[in-house]
Parts: sequence; structure tokens; C-alpha cells
Amino acid sequence: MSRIGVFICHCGENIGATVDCEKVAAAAAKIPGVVHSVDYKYMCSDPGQNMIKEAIREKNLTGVVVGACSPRMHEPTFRRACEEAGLNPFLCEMANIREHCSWVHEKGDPTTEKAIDLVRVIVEKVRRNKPLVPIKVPVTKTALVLGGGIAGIQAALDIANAGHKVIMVERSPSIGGHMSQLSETFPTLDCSQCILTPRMVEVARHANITLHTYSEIESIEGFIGNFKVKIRKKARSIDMKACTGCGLCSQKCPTRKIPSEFDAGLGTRPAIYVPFPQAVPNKPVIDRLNCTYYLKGKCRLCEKVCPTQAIRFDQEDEIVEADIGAVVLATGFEIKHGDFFPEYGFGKFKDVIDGMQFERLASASGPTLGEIRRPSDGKKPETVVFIACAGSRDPAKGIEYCSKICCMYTAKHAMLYRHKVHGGNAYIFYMDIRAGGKMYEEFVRRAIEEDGVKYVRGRVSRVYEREGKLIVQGADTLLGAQPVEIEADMVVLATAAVANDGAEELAQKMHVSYDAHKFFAEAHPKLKPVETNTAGIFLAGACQAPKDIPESVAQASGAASKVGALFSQDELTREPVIAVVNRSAPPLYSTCVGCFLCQAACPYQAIEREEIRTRDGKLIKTVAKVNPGLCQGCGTCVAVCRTKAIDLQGFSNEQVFAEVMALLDRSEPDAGI
Amino acid sequence: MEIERRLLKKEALAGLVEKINAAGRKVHAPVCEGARVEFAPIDSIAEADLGYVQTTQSAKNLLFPRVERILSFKRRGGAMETADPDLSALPETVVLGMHPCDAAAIGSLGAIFTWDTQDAFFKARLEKLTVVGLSCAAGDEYCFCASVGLGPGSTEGSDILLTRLASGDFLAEIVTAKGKALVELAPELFLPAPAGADKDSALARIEKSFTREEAGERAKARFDDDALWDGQALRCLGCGACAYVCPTCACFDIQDEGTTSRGVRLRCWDSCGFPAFTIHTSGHNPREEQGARWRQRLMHKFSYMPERQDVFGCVGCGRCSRACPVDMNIKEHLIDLLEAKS
Amino acid sequence: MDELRKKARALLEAGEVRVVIGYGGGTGDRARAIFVREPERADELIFDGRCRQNLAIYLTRREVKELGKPAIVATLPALKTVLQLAGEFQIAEGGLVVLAPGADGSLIEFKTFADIEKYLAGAASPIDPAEQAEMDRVRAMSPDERWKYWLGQISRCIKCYACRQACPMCYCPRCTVECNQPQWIPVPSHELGNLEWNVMRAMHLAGRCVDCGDCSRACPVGIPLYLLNRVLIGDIESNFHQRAGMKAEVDYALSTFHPDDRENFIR
Amino acid sequence: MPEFEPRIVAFVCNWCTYAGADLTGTSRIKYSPNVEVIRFPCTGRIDFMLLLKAFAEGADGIIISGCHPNDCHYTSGNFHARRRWILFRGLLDFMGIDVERVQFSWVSAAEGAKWADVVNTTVEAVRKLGPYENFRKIDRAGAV
Repeated sequence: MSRIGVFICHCGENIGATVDCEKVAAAAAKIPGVVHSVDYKYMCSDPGQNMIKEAIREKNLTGVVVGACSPRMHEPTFRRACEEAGLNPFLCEMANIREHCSWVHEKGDPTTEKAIDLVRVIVEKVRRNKPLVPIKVPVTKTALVLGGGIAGIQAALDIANAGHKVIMVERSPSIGGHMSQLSETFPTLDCSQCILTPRMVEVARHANITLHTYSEIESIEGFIGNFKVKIRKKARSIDMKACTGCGLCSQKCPTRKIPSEFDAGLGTRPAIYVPFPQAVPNKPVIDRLNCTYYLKGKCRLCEKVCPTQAIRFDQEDEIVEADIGAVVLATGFEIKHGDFFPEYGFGKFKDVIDGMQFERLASASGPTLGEIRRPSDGKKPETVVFIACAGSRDPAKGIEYCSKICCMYTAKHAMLYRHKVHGGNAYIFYMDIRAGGKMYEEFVRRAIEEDGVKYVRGRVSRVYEREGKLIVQGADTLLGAQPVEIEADMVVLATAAVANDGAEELAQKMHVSYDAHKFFAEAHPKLKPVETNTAGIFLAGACQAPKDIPESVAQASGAASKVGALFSQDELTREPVIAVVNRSAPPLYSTCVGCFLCQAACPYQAIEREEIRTRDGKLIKTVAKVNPGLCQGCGTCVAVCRTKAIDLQGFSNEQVFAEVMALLDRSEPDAGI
Repeated sequence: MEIERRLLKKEALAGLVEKINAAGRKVHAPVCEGARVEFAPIDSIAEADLGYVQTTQSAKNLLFPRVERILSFKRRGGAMETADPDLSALPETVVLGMHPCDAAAIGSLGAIFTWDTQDAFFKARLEKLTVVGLSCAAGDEYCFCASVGLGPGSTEGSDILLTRLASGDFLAEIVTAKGKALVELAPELFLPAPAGADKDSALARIEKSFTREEAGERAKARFDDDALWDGQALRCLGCGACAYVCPTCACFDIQDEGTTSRGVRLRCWDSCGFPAFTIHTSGHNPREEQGARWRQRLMHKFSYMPERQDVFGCVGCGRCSRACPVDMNIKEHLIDLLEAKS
Repeated sequence: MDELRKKARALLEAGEVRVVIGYGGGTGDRARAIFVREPERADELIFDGRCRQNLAIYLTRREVKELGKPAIVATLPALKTVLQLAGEFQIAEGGLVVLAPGADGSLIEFKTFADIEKYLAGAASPIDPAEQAEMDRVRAMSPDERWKYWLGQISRCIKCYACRQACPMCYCPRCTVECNQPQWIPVPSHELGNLEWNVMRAMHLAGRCVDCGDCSRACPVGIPLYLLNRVLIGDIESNFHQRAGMKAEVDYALSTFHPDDRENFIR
Repeated sequence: MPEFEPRIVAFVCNWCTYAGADLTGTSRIKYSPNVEVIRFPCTGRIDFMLLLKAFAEGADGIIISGCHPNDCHYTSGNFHARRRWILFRGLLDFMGIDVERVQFSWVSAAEGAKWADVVNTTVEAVRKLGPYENFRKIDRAGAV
């Protein structure tokens, strides 16, 4: 017979003012199996907790129900108190008579009656609670960092410097990410490559970091502390050990007119190429889609010129497997191309370019060696119009959110232009200037005041060509929406920052949630900004939302510290709220019939096959088995299982069934039928 | 009591039903429900279908309902209080047009319910039940009453047995005091029987394939012949259709329903054919295979009941075979049993 | 029929199978399942319009499994059942021989599940017009009429579980109705118990039922269970474009989903 | 005669709707006391039989609520639940069980006001429909 203690909290006036707590306690006392029922001003206070502990000891309680606030608030508090008094903490449950009752209903009998119902339900649940033991799982102290941009680099270095192993996977041939493409960075205008390159080199040389470039995640299985990852190393067609990175192959390659990804299409590269001079690793890759040999079956010029015979035309993708304990997702973002604003002429007029292309024009390593020359004829543009919010904050045509980085980089672009083209005119069409950040506002002011950038508040309605000029038509809303028309030589669109292509697929592979824009979702918008809803997987940088460099780096270090905290223990303790497949006496062994329809329903691949055999090894039955490390306790399998062979600890069939039966049973235990 | 013979004109049946109803008794009779005929309460004879061969379900529901409340309970002052249902409120009932096999089955059921413990529920219902039987003018390939010691005109179990004569009128045999009491409700309808009323020629011809003694002995002798039982039961699905339509199957289960504060205790039908019928708490099932369950069904009817209760457990109504989804034909299996060599 | 008997005899003689699960003559003009274990008994096999029971039910029954590798005489629904059972890991490729006699006396022997899949992809599954009429009639009713209709139907249920026992997909050795902690389904056959049982049966077959109709045929009191099955089959097909028994791998409507599944009923 | 007070059982997931209802509380938004919540880890855990049980035990209406699509704490429990509901709802409707008494909703942890609204509108709708007599009248051999 159960011996349940019920503790009703007044929460000061919070519950007491609306619910007749004494009456609730008195009603609970009448429920069969309740041997102790009291109310008290503050159950969560030390004296309140002591009341629980004393009652557990004195009345030998087998279960505790605290009628108070939300279990999401104080369940850990009361469970700990029970544990301290020697009661298994999972024999304690809370009835939420504050958030779900006293705070949302008027004072009166119906509210008190509801509180009694809620307590009765939880009493019936607790009567069927079973003592549970937390699950302990070992931790593999190796982190996987996905993405080799600045966020990934920062996270990898922080984790590696803390003494843990890191595997970094980057899908392009070199690490460095978008930051390596930038010319100068706001608000200090220091050279992007100058500050980034040393970090890239450090990643390559770090004893704790294994780098896989030109690689992608094939699959990931497992759970926090115990993931198994398969990495597809795409065929580079190069023997990385033999190659010295001399560059002869690239020089001799006859296919040279391939638009360079690194130069945002403004420059070209050969079919065998190193993406940029400072690339890490600084070894080439053959672009098989464009290489003459792969297309036509002959050429092999690079093979002939290679002094170390490092070319491997027959190389195949290689799958590398690794055990890891945590993942940092740092897969970055992409610039949306201008095609969704046809009236701005991106793609139609050569001199309408996007922000990343301008970065390349302004970069000393870029196609113009840092001189601002327009793509169409190489002339220095005398007038450049920059259009901010080209797609951002535009639910009708683009995306509704603010891409966050454009205000600053547009100011930087205009400034760089003015520095490089003396006497040039720089106009910026903007909606608002968002310059929140250390030294950001000052930076924008500098552009306006010192560098004479002309800011026009208003939107551009169209860009068209007239006699070799790009005519930008817009409105100046500060001048009463007066039409403005500017004859420009070049137009730069600050297009929206969007999620990387493949982000959705990756999120599904990793079992992390993502938002409507395919940016990965943090576990809590305020309190868990680097965690995901999948334990052991963390976020860094612009894969979560558009971010500038300082923010990406800060979040990366945050993620790294979370990984460090995880790796500081040898074993993880997890709540035992997991599904379990029942076992029974032979000849049944389990009510599981082995149909495995639950397998597909499990979001965590936690359901495995278990063979039940006789002592001499004869197969009797194959049944499902839940991997306690993988199971997160959602219970979807439980609802799918026809024979009720799977049950969820903490929310068992018996418990939820009893709750439903008790909820509506308002017959006073002592009243007549 | 000596059987009295009377004549009930075919038109008089309607009046009899009216008189019974007027006396506050309920009348149940075979009623056509689409493809099936079932016993159901009637208000007038027009609703009844007396030309039927066999109803799908037997009328045992009238004595042994498929769900019966046997007590209610509630918590008061920390203790449980129980209350028995009021059996005196049960209505007086007349079942009209039941074939002799079903009438005889009442005795078999009664042998179980009053064998040791006197079952108050069964007895209360039986006391209030009057059986007006109807001899069979036709049978079908499933009928085998003659092989179990009964026949299409057997009076066993009937309080009154009607036999439809060639004229369409009914010969009424008043078998018991209960039957006599029923006649008293409408004595004017029961005319003197003509001396030459030939009951036998009005009866169906039911083949006698074996005797019940033979069947019982052979079943017992073949008890250990697993191959025989397993072979017969191979296509058996293990459902309860046979037991639930059977007029003599009496297995039941007791279930409590309700909450921690109040509820009821119910008795409901069960079947020895169900795989879980004999499962032990340990997980062991002494009748693990369908063959063992099938053997149990036959043995109980043809050997155990005659030995222990001195009644036969099968009345040859053939319902189990008609209802069986996989054509398990009990008569055929019994004949097999007799023919099987030891 | 000759083809079938010849094949059955050959299979048994060669020891390729230990038993042929087929149809033989039964009481009156009924056909019934027979289990032919000796080659000389192969001539007892028949196949005609009376042979409707879905013999795939016997593939999962322990007493039949103990006989050894079977050959099964399969009607169209039985072929689907074979695939569905394979998808649910109850039978394995190579573990049985599937023989599908045609009405014209021809015989197809399926070597692989893939062959059955191919065959079924091109086979039509006609619906009995009387049954369709009943479906249309019930669908046309008002909700209150439907409730009365079904209450009338299920109040006749005697909980003999013939529907379950006759169903080839109800192969669970311990059905949920036999689970008493908690007692999900009331054991007594009062209306509530009958309602809950019938709803549960239908839901547990949702996405798995191959519409062989054996449950309805088995029901001694004639409850039109096929209606419940078909409502779910129809909803699954129209909403999720899935059909049970068409593939030998799991494609279960209730353990798969599409992010764009209908939700016009959700606030 | 006092106005009919419907009894509504709410089956909600822990991560979204339960938290959303907590937020309704912390925001002190008032709603009808006729609803009582049973907490599940996820809508994917909610067995369809529990809905029938709730009706059988006297519920006049049922609310089922969980995370919006793509917001499931377990990534896909709500998608599985949604499929189950599509089919179950269709079956109930076909059997003449009043599906208007079952309100399905997505209420996120941030939608405290929506929770209050879902409860209030459901209570009002069920109040109009009246007590669920069909289920009250169903025979259960004297068990209540």
C-alpha cells in the first residue's frame, strides 16, 4: 500500500489568495494511500523542505506530491529534498496549482476544486511511480567542429587549447570561410586576412586538431558524449602527402576560365587550383566538373608537370569514421544573390554587384589587386550607389529579418571606395542605420563626416541603364519622399544574409531543429544561445543567425567552453526518463513482437534489435531494445507500439492512464454513491 | 408430472403472446435480423420467425448474460461498502420457440451453476424463465442432436413443447408445472389434443452418427493422441466464437471496473479456446498449443461433464460449427475421433 | 487446379517445403484451409471462388510454423499480407513458397518478394459493390445517425475476438486487450468495452490492413468491420499516399511523416 | 438551473504547451477553470486510447496541444502525433463520435495568450454543444 505525503504550498499569497490551500490539503488527506497532507506558506523555503524531509522519515513515505508552482520551476528542488531524506527523487512529483491554477483563475470554489483535481491526479501518478536511477554514460573527449570559418576556427582552437582533441571538417578545399574573402573589417579597418591567416595556420599545425577539408558529414549516430560520425573525404585527386604545393600544376592547367568562387565570380581560376594563396591546406584540388581529363578523357597535363607525381586521377571518396563526444556546428551563412530583386538589375547589368564582390574588388589579393574597377570595362567608377537592405527586412520580396551585418559593411564599403577613388561619389540608400556595437556608431559617423559618404534615407525602386550609366531611381523619405535619381557607374547591393544551402539537410542529419529560414535553432533564445535541443551539439557563428565577426567569435568561444565543461567529466549523468522494452517470463520473453514499426518513429535511432537465444545459441525471438544512451524520452515509440511492449519511465502507461481516470473522478471518497 | 397434450391453433399463438405480455412477463422469441436469426424480445408474434433452423447465438444470455453486474462497491469512511444487485427486480420471462437442443442445454448450464456453489444469479433468472419449446421441422448438415441422446422433438428442458402439425396448428405438450402455470394465463387457447395427432411425422430427420457414450469413451481414450488433436486444431484460429454461441459453455471471467472510490464487479463470458485462458502468473501456459485447447473443449463437453455433473455438455445444436470462421465442424471431428485407430 | 496440385506434389516430394497451406473442401459447399504434408494428399487441394480465407494468417501461427517451411496458396489479399508481414519482420525471403492460382487454372509461383511487389503494382483490387453501397450509406449519415448506427453494431459484439484471431496482421502473441496494467480495454462486452475494442482494433490496423475482409467474414454477429478498416485505408491513401501490403519493407503511415502533412484541423 | 460547466481534459507536451501555459500563469492572463492539464513529454507520447478514456470518464471536451511543426523538442514527435490525429479524428468522425469536442492546437512556450484563448474558446464551444450525453449514456453494465 502506498504511503503518500501531500504538501500544499501557499506560495505566500500567490496560491493562497486564490486557492483554499487548507481545503486542498484536507481533500488530499482523504485519498486512499495518502498518509500525510499539510499546507504551508512556502514549501520551497528551507523550513518547507524540512517539513517534507521530516515527513518522509517519520511517516516512512513512499511518494511525495508537492502542490505548488510549475514542475518546470521547482521539481529539481523538491526531488533533491526527497533524495536528501532517503527517498528516491523520482518518487516525487509536483501538482501545478500556481501557474496552471491560482494565477489564471479567480478566487472561488471552482478554482479550489480544480486544485484538488490536479493534486488528486498527481497522487494517482505518484502511486505508480517507480524508483529510477540516473543513467551514466561515458564521454569521448573529442569534439567535431563542422565548418572552418572564423567561428569554427575559434571554437576548434579554444577546445584544442583546453587539451581536448578536435576533428574539424570543412566542405570546401580550404578553411578560412567568408572572412578570408573580406578586404578590411569594420570598425577598425584592419586587414581581414592579416588577422585570420595566423589562426588558420595554427589550426593546421595544432597537435590536437585533425583537419579534414574538402569533406562532409556522411552520417552521425549516437548521443551526447558518444557520437559516431562518418566523414566523407571527397576525392581531391591529389596525393596530399606527395604534393608540395609548388603550384606548377595550376600554372600549366589549360582550363583557366572557371569563375573563381573565392573571388565571388569576378576572377577566374584553373581546373586544378588552390582557392587562394593563403589557403590551408595550401594544396590544390581538381575540379572534376571542369577538368578536361574528366570531361573528355584526355589531357593529364598536370600529371606530366607534377614534380612529385602527386596527381591521382583515380582517387575515390574516402569515408573516415570517428568517435566523438560533442559537436560544434559552425557552418556559416551565404549571401543571397540579387536575383529576387529583378528591378535592381543584378545579373543583367555587369556593374550591379553584391557586397561580397565588392569585398573582392577592394581586397589587395582580389582580381583588381585592390583597385576599385568596375567589372564591365575595368574603369574606375566615379559614382557608386550602395543599396542597403537589398532583400532584408522585406517580407514581400526578400526575407523579413534584418541581416544585421549590412549597415556596417556598407558603411565600410563606401568608406573604402572613397579612400581608393579620390573624388568619387558614394551614395548609400538605407532604411535605418543599425550601428549597435562597440565603436560601430562612431564608424558610421566617420563615413558620413570624414569620408563624405552621402546617406539617402529611402528605398530604390529600380536601376536601369541609360547611355552607359546606371540610373538609380529612389526616394528620399527625409525630404518628403522626394524622388531621387542618381547616375551611377556601379551599384553595390547589400543582399541579405541567408542560411547556407544544405543547412536543412544537415540539421536533419544532426537532429537539430531549425527555424523557418533554415538557420539552426538554439535551445533557448536567451538562456541557451549556444546549445541546440540535441544534447552535445552546440552552435557557433552565422549558422544560427546572421552575425558579424566579433559576435561569431564570442559565440564560438561560448560553444567551446560548453564542450570543455562537458569534457571535464569522465561520465555523464542523465535523467532516466527513457523508454524501455518490457521483458517477461518465457515462453513470451517480451510482449514485443519484433515488428520494428517503432524503429522508424524514433527520432534518435535509439531502437535496436536484440536477439533472445537459448543457452545453446538457438534464436528464440528478436525484439526491440532501447539504447538508453540514445533515447531522449519523447515516448513516440510508446504510442506507436500496439502491444504496449515499450513503456516510458516517468510517464508510463500505468501512470498516464491513472491520471486520466483520476482527473474526472470527483466523487468525494467519503460521500455516498 | 405426466405430460399433457393439448392443441394450440395456429391463430392462437398471437393471443398467447398477448396474454403473456399482459401478465407482465417479457417474451423472447427468434427474430430475423438480416442474414441471421437471434433471440430477441417481442411484443407480438408477428415479430417472431418460427420457421428458423437455428439462431446464431443461443439463448443462454437469458440465464447467463454476457456481462452481469454481481456487486457494486464504494468507499465510505475509509472502508469499502458493497451492494448486491436486486435480483427480485428481474422480470418474469418466457422464451418462445426455442428448439429442443437449446431447451436441453439449460440443464447442462444448470449443472454447472448449481453443481457446488449455488449461483444466485443463474438460479434467480432460471426461476423466472419459462421455456416454450418448438420441435424442429427441419435441420441442416450441422445438426446432430440425435447423436447426443436428444432429438428434434425432445421435451427435455421445455416447460411446454410445441410441435407444428401438418395442419399448421401446434401440438402443445405441457411438461412441467411452470408450463401448466403458463397455460393458466390463457387456458381457453389450449384445446384438447386430437387423438391422432402425429408428432413424429412432423419432426425433422436428424441422422444419428454416434452415441454420446461412444463419443465420451473415445475422446477419453484418445486423450494422449497429440497428433490427432493438433491435426484437428491446425486451422483453428483460437477465437471464442464457438464458446460464445454455444448454449452450454459456461466459462466466465470476473472483472472489477471503476476508480479507487467506487466501481462494480462484473461477470463476463470467457472461452477456453483463447490462448491466454490458462496462462499462469509465472508465464507458463499448461495449454500452450491450440491442440490442447481444442482437446479441452471436446473433453469438457463429452467426458468431464458427464463424469462430474452427470449431464452431457453438448446438445448437438451445431452453432459452433456454423459460427466458426474456419469451418471447424465438431460433428465431423467427433466422427473422426471414433474412426481414428489407436 | 491441376497445375496447383502438380506443383504442390512436386514441392513436397522434393522436400522443398514441408507443408502446403491451401484450400480443401469443407462442410456443405464451404471451402476450408487444409495443410497438406504428404505428396499423395496434394489432390485434396482445390481453388475456386469459395476460397476466400486469407491463408497468410497461418504463416505466423506457432503450430503451423512448427511444421516446417510452408508453401502457401495465396489470393490477392494474401499476397499483400505476405509483403506486409515481411515488412514487419515476421517472415523472411526464402522462408516460404508463394503460389498464386488464377481463376483460369494457371499458377504463378513467386520466387521473390520483389516479384510479388511487381505483380501487385499492376493488379486491381475491386471492392464489393454491396460493401461500397454500405460505406456510401454510412458516410451520407449525419454524425448522430452514424453514432446510432455504430452503437447498434457494436452493442451486438460479443467480444469473441474472431475478428482479431482471423486477422493475419493480428499476430501479436499478447494483444493489448490482454494487458491489464493498465486495463486499456474493458474485458466485458458492454457497449463501452465493445466500442473501445473496435476503435483500438481499427487503429492498430491503420496502415497495416490489407483489406482482405476476413475480420468481417469471421464476425459471428455480422458487424461490418471492413467499413472501419476502409475509412482508415482511404484516409491513409488520400493524406499520405501510402498503401499497406505493396512493399516488403516498412512503410508504415504512423511511423513516418511529412513536414507538410495536413493540419487544417489544428489551431 | 445552473449553467452547464463543461469539463475539459488537456493533454499537452512538456516543452511547448505546458511551458506556454506556465507563461499564461506568469503573465496572469485569466482563463476558464474548466480545463485541467495532464503533462506528457511530447505529443508523440499521447496514446489515442487516452482520448477515448477521457470521454468515457466524463470529459465533455478534450484539448491536445504541443509544439508547432519544426519546434518539437524531440524534432519529430509532433509530426508523428499529427498523423495519428489525422487518422484517429477521421475514424472517430466516421463512428459518429463528436470530433468538435476535440481541439487540436499548437501552442509554443511563448504563446501564453494563445493558450488562454484556446482554453476559453474550447470551453465556450463545448458549453454550447452541451454535456457529452452520447458517452454518458453508453452502457457499461452499471459501472459509472
